[in-house]
Amino acid sequence: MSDYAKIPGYVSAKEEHGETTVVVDPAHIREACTYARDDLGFNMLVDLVATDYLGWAGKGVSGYIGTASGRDLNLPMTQGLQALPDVKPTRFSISYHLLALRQGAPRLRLQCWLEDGDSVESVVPVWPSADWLEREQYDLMGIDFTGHPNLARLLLDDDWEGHPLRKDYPIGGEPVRFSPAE
Amino acid sequence: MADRLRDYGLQSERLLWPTKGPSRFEEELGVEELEQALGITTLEKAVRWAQTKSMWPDTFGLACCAIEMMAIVGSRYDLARFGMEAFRSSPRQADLLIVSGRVSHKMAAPLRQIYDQMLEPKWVIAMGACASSGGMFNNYAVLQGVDRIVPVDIYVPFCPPRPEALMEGILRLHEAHLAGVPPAYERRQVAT
Amino acid sequence: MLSNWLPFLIYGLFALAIPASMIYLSFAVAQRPRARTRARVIPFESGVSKGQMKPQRFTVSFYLTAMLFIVFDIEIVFLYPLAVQLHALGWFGFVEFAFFILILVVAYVYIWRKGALDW
Amino acid sequence: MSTTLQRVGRARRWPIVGDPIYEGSRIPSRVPTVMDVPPPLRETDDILQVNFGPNHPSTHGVLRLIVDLDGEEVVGLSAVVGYLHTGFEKNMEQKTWWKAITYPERIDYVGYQNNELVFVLAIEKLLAMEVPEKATWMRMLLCELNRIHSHLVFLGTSALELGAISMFWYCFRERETILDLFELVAGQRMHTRYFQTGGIAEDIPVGFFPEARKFVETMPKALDDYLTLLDRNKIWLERTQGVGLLSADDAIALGQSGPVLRASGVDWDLRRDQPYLAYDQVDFRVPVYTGGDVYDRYRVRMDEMAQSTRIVRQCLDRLERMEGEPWITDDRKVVLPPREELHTSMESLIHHFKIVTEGYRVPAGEVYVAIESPRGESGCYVVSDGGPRPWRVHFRPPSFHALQATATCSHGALIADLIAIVGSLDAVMGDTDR
Repeated sequence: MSDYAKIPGYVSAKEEHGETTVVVDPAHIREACTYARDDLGFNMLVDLVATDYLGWAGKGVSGYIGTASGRDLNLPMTQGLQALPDVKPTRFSISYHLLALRQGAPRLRLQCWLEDGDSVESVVPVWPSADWLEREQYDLMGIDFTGHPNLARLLLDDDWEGHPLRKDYPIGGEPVRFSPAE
Repeated sequence: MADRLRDYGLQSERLLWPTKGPSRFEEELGVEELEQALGITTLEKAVRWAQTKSMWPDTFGLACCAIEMMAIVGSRYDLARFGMEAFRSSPRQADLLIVSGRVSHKMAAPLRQIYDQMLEPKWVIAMGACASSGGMFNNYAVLQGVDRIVPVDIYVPFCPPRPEALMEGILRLHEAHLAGVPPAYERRQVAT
Repeated sequence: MLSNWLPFLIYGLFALAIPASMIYLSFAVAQRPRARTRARVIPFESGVSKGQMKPQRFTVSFYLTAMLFIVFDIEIVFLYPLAVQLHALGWFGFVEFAFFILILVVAYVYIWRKGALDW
Repeated sequence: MSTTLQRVGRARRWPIVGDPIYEGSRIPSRVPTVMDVPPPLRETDDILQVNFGPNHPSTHGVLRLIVDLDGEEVVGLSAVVGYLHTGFEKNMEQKTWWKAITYPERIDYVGYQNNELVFVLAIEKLLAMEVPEKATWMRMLLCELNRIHSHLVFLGTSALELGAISMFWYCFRERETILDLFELVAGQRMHTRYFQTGGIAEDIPVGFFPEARKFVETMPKALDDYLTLLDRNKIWLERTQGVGLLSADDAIALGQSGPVLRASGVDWDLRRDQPYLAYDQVDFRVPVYTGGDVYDRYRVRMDEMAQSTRIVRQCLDRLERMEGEPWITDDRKVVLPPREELHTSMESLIHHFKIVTEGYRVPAGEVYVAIESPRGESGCYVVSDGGPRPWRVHFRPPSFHALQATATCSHGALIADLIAIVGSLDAVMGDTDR
């Protein structure tokens, strides 16, 4: 835990379920990743995930939000939560899961928090495996990665508008008969 | 004209059932014993017989159903017994398009193009719940059922269908074609 | 004299009749598509073909490989008449042909060292 | 023709083309997953662009490769994916935890037990729940059977594409026996949905152990059949050795894992280096080869099949001694109470009602769990807000990263080698497109 404090752009760190999460300032993400790769020895970027926290534990209700003929914001999907989860600083979080290929398989999660419309530096020069990962998060979540060699839609059609994995994007598909969503 | 197979007098007889007597549609369509005794038949019936005996499927494997579709070519559920073991990869040489798996919107256009490039008479089997109705993926990415873009002859349920289920679907198709039921693009005017 | 050619004539007629009937049947029994025939014209490119492929030059190596095949295939074709008459020709035929094969082996080694065989 | 004349036979050296752009790796092109046509060739118009498209017999599903050919040689390549994007993660956010367990199997539909396991392990990690030993060993047994099943499908199809057609029928004969075991245990051949949060759904059926013993006896003999068929087959060796070279640091830089990584000489296997379930109490060998070509990936998977059979045998020995032990935890908040208990106790009726209607609740938090699936490290990142529905689920698919290496692997490959390379990467498109 101690040497994680020397990561450039270090904000805070937490240890939960046996995993260390280091929150990093989005502006210094590339230096942090280069530091993690060269000095801390995390030579493989295993996964890169963006999460949308819109309506997180709002009104003590859990679960999926969605509007535009999708789920209704005010219709609680479940009963109230026993314990309100901690409030998230901003709407989006990007988690970089790193793995060091050495004894004990140490893993680290670098997390940076963004508002909608913010952009973050691409880490493709640090780990080439980030190429498709970032394209997928741009495609499904709408996070802009500056400096990415060719940031384009990966999984969806090129003429698809909107980013489906956002919480305010309706689930789509067709209303099922005899269900409240009809 | 949303006519149903029943209007063609096709009862759901099972061909796989060996002890079954002559199936209902042969009696209903009035096949005289003389014709059967002498083995004379109309040219159209002979052509239909030839078409069902070597209906070549197109390898259109999409998702999990494709793995089960591969299994019916294996030695246990051998499809060669029905003259269908040659899985053609180009639509020009294929008669039967087995849509095995979930069709995403990005794959819809290639699917439609391959269907158009197949030569008549052609049939479509929607294999599995995802191809028949979008299955458990009622969301933005999956086409809710292949019959929105391609006229489908046979829907095979389950997820994924057992090889026996797919073979029964194929045999029903043979049975229907032998009985004179025209392929789907003639019965249903869905974007022939 | 003509009579002993009759079997060949019948054989030729059969050889002609079978493909002709197949071609005729494929037109007689075929079902014409009524609509959406544009897809029939464009080439099959795994489902994503945009239209006619623009004509393109092929590299010379295809041509080279074809030529090499012809050279060595004809060499084998010449072996057949030799094999049939080998007993009659005896040693003369064998030496004659060995010389023929030798020339082609020299050509083969040259091509092989020049690297024209691997792509 | 002139450019290819001085090539040194089949065994080519590592694809070091120009100065490596990414330090420590030899990935030459600016965009790691794209091989762009070298400038001198670009102007000449004898570059033929071919669509190795979504409906192609040898792309193992709906992968599309846009290939630029100079004659037979591949000079440019870029993979297009997304033709099987099914929106799993959006759907799972809608379902309760119980229902969401059915989805992961359809993601990697060839190694489906492992995918289901990774999601169930993530939920259990969030719940900090103890799983009975019998369930742990049974999960391990089924996952190893699934690994053999997945490698058999790989071997059958990729040998079929390289012309060894009879391999397909041999491999699918063994695959049928494995599917019989799955059917005996869970009632369904594929997508068995046999793992439950807290253990396994049902107890192990009576006839399972003798059947599994029979399989464990026949599998080594079957493996010898495959080896005699393929290993000294000149055509197979000629088409796989020295083809699709991937160096160790390229594999790490591109995030490879599993057989592709181990074939490039990196000795890394999550079952041994980060043991989950009961892999630390089972002894098996991790095959590592340093060739980094298609042939070594094939040999890694063949050895893994043999090792998995050894693990299955050890699991069977252990499980047969665990007769009558509980196969699921009795934490009533998460696991349905047994049927007869509902008639007597009021609490289990309330628990049953709560679990069935709203679903059990998973405490808030985020967790990332990774296991060794047949294709490599398959991970699952789950975020829960304390409610009965997952807030965010993301799967780390090994095939997604395997396809990123197609461009680097097919340097100087011929069009026929491309089929061998794509086959050896063993990418499942459902896994890639999610």
